[in-house]
Amino acid sequence: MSTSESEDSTGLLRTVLPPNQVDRVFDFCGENGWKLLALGAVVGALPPLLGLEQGYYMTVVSEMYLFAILALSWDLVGGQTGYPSFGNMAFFGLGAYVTAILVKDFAVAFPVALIAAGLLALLFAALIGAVVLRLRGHYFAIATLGVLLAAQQISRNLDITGGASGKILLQVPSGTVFYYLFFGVLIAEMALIYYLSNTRFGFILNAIRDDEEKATAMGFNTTYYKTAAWMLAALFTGVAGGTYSLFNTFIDPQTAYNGAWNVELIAMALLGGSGTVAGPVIGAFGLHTLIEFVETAFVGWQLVLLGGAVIVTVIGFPEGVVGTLREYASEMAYYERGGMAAVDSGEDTEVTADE
Amino acid sequence: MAVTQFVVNGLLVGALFAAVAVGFALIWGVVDIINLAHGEMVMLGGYTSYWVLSLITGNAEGSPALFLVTVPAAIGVLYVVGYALQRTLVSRVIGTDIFLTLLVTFGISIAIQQLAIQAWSANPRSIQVSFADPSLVAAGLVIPKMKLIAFVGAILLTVALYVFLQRTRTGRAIRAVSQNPEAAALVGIDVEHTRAVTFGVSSAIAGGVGAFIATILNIQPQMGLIYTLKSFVIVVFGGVGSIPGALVGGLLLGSVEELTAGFVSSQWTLAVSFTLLIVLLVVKPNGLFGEGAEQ
Amino acid sequence: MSETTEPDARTAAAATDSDRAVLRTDGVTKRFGGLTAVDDVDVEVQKGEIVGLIGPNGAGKSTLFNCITGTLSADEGRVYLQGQDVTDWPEYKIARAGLGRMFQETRIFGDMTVRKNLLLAAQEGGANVGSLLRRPDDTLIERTEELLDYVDLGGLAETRAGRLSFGQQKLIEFAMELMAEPDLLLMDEPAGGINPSMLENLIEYIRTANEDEEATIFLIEHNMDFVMEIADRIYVLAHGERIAEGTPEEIQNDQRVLNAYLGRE
Amino acid sequence: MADKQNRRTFLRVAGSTGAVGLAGLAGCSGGGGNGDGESTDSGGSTDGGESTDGGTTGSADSGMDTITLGGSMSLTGDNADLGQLYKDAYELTIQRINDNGGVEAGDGNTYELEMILRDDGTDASTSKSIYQELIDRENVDYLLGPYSSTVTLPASAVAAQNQKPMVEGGGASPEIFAQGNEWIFGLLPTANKYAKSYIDMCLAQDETPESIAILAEDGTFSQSTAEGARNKIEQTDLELVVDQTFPSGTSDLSTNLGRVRDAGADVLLLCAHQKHNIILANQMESQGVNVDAAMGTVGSLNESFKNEVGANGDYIYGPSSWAVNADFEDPVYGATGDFVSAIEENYDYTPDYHSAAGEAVIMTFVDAFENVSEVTPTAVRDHIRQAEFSTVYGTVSFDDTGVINKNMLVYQWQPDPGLQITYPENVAQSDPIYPMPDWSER
Repeated sequence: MSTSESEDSTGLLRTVLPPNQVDRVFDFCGENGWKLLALGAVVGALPPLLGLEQGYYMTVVSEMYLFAILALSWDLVGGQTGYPSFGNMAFFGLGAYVTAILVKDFAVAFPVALIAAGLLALLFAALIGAVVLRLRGHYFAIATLGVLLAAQQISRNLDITGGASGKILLQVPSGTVFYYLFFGVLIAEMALIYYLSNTRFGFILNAIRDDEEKATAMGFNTTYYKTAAWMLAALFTGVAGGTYSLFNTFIDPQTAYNGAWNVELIAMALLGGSGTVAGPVIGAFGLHTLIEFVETAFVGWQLVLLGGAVIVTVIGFPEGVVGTLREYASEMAYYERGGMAAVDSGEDTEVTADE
Repeated sequence: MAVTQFVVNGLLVGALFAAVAVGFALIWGVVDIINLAHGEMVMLGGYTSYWVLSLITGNAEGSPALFLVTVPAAIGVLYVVGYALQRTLVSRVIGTDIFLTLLVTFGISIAIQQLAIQAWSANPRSIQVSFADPSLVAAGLVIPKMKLIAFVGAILLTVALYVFLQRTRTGRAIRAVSQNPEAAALVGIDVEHTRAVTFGVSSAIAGGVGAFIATILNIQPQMGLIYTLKSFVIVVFGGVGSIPGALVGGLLLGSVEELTAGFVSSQWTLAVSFTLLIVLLVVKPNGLFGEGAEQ
Repeated sequence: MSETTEPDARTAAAATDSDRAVLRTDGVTKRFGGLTAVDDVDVEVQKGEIVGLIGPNGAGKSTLFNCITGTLSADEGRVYLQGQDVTDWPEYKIARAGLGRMFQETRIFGDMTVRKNLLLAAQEGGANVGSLLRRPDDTLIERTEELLDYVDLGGLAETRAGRLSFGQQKLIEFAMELMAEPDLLLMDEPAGGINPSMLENLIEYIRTANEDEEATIFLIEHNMDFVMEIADRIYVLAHGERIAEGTPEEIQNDQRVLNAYLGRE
Repeated sequence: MADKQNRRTFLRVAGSTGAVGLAGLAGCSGGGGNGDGESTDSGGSTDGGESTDGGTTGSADSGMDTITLGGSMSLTGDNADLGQLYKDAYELTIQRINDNGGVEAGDGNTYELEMILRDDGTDASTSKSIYQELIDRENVDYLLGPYSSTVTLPASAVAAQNQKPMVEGGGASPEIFAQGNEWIFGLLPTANKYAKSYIDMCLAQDETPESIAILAEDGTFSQSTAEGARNKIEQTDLELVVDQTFPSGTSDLSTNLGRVRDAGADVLLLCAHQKHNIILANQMESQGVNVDAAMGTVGSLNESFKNEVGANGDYIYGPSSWAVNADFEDPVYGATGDFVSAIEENYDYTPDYHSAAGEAVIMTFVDAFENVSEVTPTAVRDHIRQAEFSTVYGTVSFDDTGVINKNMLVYQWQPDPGLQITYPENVAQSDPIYPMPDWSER
């Protein structure tokens, strides 16, 4: 499998960036997670105070936060629990429509509408989850996609959602409000998921991903935990959708239930490193920047390039940035700490034997 | 309009959906990959036929016989495309997490789609097949001749695939790989090659169907997604890896959609098929004809 | 056949007291289509015992286990755990009631660290939301260290469990069960697929756990040396039926058992 | 979380690393490319918004000041072909103006026009962020509208929020103009007028039709067209025998056409875009639907439509806000005929109303620049509201909501001379062939 060339290059990599150094960085991050998060919260809150004005750049950054929220929510179920959903945007759309309808047709205050959006998304997730979370793998992926498409079609056919025209919302708060709203939700979500990932609740989600039958055999009612994770993801996604409807000043079936975005989210979580807290956020920031850039620079070719980029990254770095680094770091640690029978192949060294 | 006419309309297009889905189901069953680029194979097949016909007649119009000559061309070209895609890209993610495979095939799907737009523009196109009298009218039913030809063509392609899998050496190798790749390798089957052949054959059939679709409906670079989605639904109806299941599933889906369009409104066809999909997934996850569940 | 064949003194006394049995099955039957995989089987495991379950391939051993754990639901008969009828309970609830299980193919959570695997296994606090949402406390973490040291895997707490060798994984799975402190532990072929020196260790660990921690164990095993050495009592299944029960010594001399293994009717 | 430094540098760094990888990719996949990339780069090359000029009026190298017009357009996606018509018309007109010495504005300066046109792939969200970016990063003050109502609607909201005038020739849904938005001006008659002339025409025939069928796509524009048609039908004696909505993704209209056939409708109206018009033409034949007249609202008049459907497209009607043989005065081209020949010469196709509307979009801005004492967005907007001037497209003036005062003409594909204006009578080139012959008689 591994050619001599690739061994050379890993050799070089080892000199430039020794695994134990990387490991040390991970340890540092692990020990100081809360401090880093707090630092991030402060740094992220600064730009508008330091003169980032409303407009294009603020919009781009706000959208980065938005995608980070969505990717992180996807990852809670897709990466942490092992249920890759192709229908997360259904919660987004629901939240967006609920907010838009409440604000525009019922003159409800924006914050109240936003809470309602989150809660309805949560409720919807509970109902849908009872059905689709009984499925696994490809079937789950398809069923969730089905939910998304059915939701889209229904909003297209109803009067209350404005049919195919959707809803226009011209009276909206300023860009700075949205900046902080998206950012606040993101930080809250990161904090919550980071916290959960160190509790037994978080462990159970990971256990469901790794081996759901074993988790059941250990006494965990997995339906209960995965539904809880799914609802939590829906809550954040719904709130993000609600915020987006006003941020975007309009909402229509195609925007609200955007299947392409759903794939983008997955790509983001994956590229950053799924099953981690930082990974999806890093992935969202990186990929969104790339998309913004490609959109303005390669007119007509942007989607070809995007398709190519997705293929290359998935084949080249299936573990994502964080996952690849972590694997690299722990490679060394394993030997140091008394691992045995390990074979160095320069890749994912799995030390298992068949019966 | 009569129920029978709705059902006839549904069966006529349903056979095309079925033939597309059969290949989709085969890849799913043998390579364990959901090929999100499967609809693009239909699109490429349609364009191949369109361009070959244009080359012959100058304007993508022709007699039924002339059109039928282009179908093997579409089949051949798409076999090569499918084989190459599997060999170069898809093979690299086999056996990894499912969302990796989904993302790779999705990437292929948008790349092909966008390249097609660059090459041929987003204009919808269609092949004009000339008949003296375009439709048969019998017992109050209207049956367009070209749709009938497409129907028969799609059924033939499906049956041909079935026979290929049951009777030929390569077909048996494909089934062996589908059941147990390790064991297949032990008995001397080139698993990688066999998987690529599976991809090629599946794409070829989709390509052949694409040619028919170009005559009775139309073709467009972005048409693929809807066929991929329909294939999903059909495979769920019929069960993974079951060719008779996919055939019945396709005919069923076509009928359900047309009945919905006829009695309710075509606005609701999508919502109805996907609701049905979810219900079926939960109630009968192995499809109406699927084999027993594996753990 | 085995080095230590002396019968355990406790066995005879405990076997009679069925009300205090940790596990008792009463006429459990499971059919798959026309095939009866488990046919009217009664077994009983007393507190502190190590009981073996043997039989030729296809005898219905794993099916019986699955009926006990609730993975499969028995067509007929009842299953009692600590005197409670758990026959119709869902699998997770039976597990929570004190039934632990180690799988034949060894199942741990490969993408989690060894420590997380163990912390997850701790049943303390159960599934109540408050404890699940709190970080694991220090006593639990100390306990994981203790158990890892016990199975000689002390340095590997932070390693991804999937990176360990098969034998190490088996030990982790065992440590996880000790962490859970189940009333009864079902082990499906614990000796399968591990090397002889590791087997020695495993026997040692199981025995210590049984003696020091009073672990009650019910195990399926093909390795006769192993089961004869470790079990207090043994049940023998063939064609889904219980054909013999007794101490290792009795079983070794039982003609029906020999017939079953040799394929004689 | 690590870097919250200047987003701009961050963007650029990330962008350039991305570009290296992507350039490699492009090398692999770019084999089939055509020269198209070159002409679209008017936007792409103006990278980074580096320019420090305070507004749209900056110094160009020639010493002449420039005014930048910016917009997004459907250059890829479903409507790419129509988008191209606008793009060509914009480019040619701007080039002509600059070649003639630029715009002599009311403030005494002469300006050269510059255009930034980006691709939105007919995606509303993309389009919206493009406008935001053009305004903030490229300092564009004057906006060219996108194509299609769904995209125009949100884009017009950006214009209003940023108080920049937007003139568009590609969005005709009345919703766009019903928002009380004072910054949007539309050059197409609103969708509800699309079917009006057609129905009037049918009613003016000797064999007066008694029933009508509507098949409408479920998009904003098509739904508005259908709504307009329903309102119109209510004022007549026509009976609405079929009224069906179908999803955009549908590519089979058999069942709906079967309904039309069985209901015996005299007149058929398809409110949809080109794709469905092609299906309509083909399936009317195969389903044996014989009506007296059939019209497709958008994309039924282009040559590409006729190429795809061949003889099946004969007798089909389509509405247009403009006639290729009209004769209106125009300050840049001279007259309509000159515009037509200029487009034919440069781009090898005959322009249709999209092209002419595109020309008028540019001319609306030019007219305003020439007539304001100070070139600012507000002054330009105020002037456009009360302007009245002539272009190749016809006389341009807007009502209170910002929509042009114009009615639709009706064209018909006739077997012999080809596309002919058939209504209203004062401009008609020939009489409509009504009723159209049954399929069996062709």
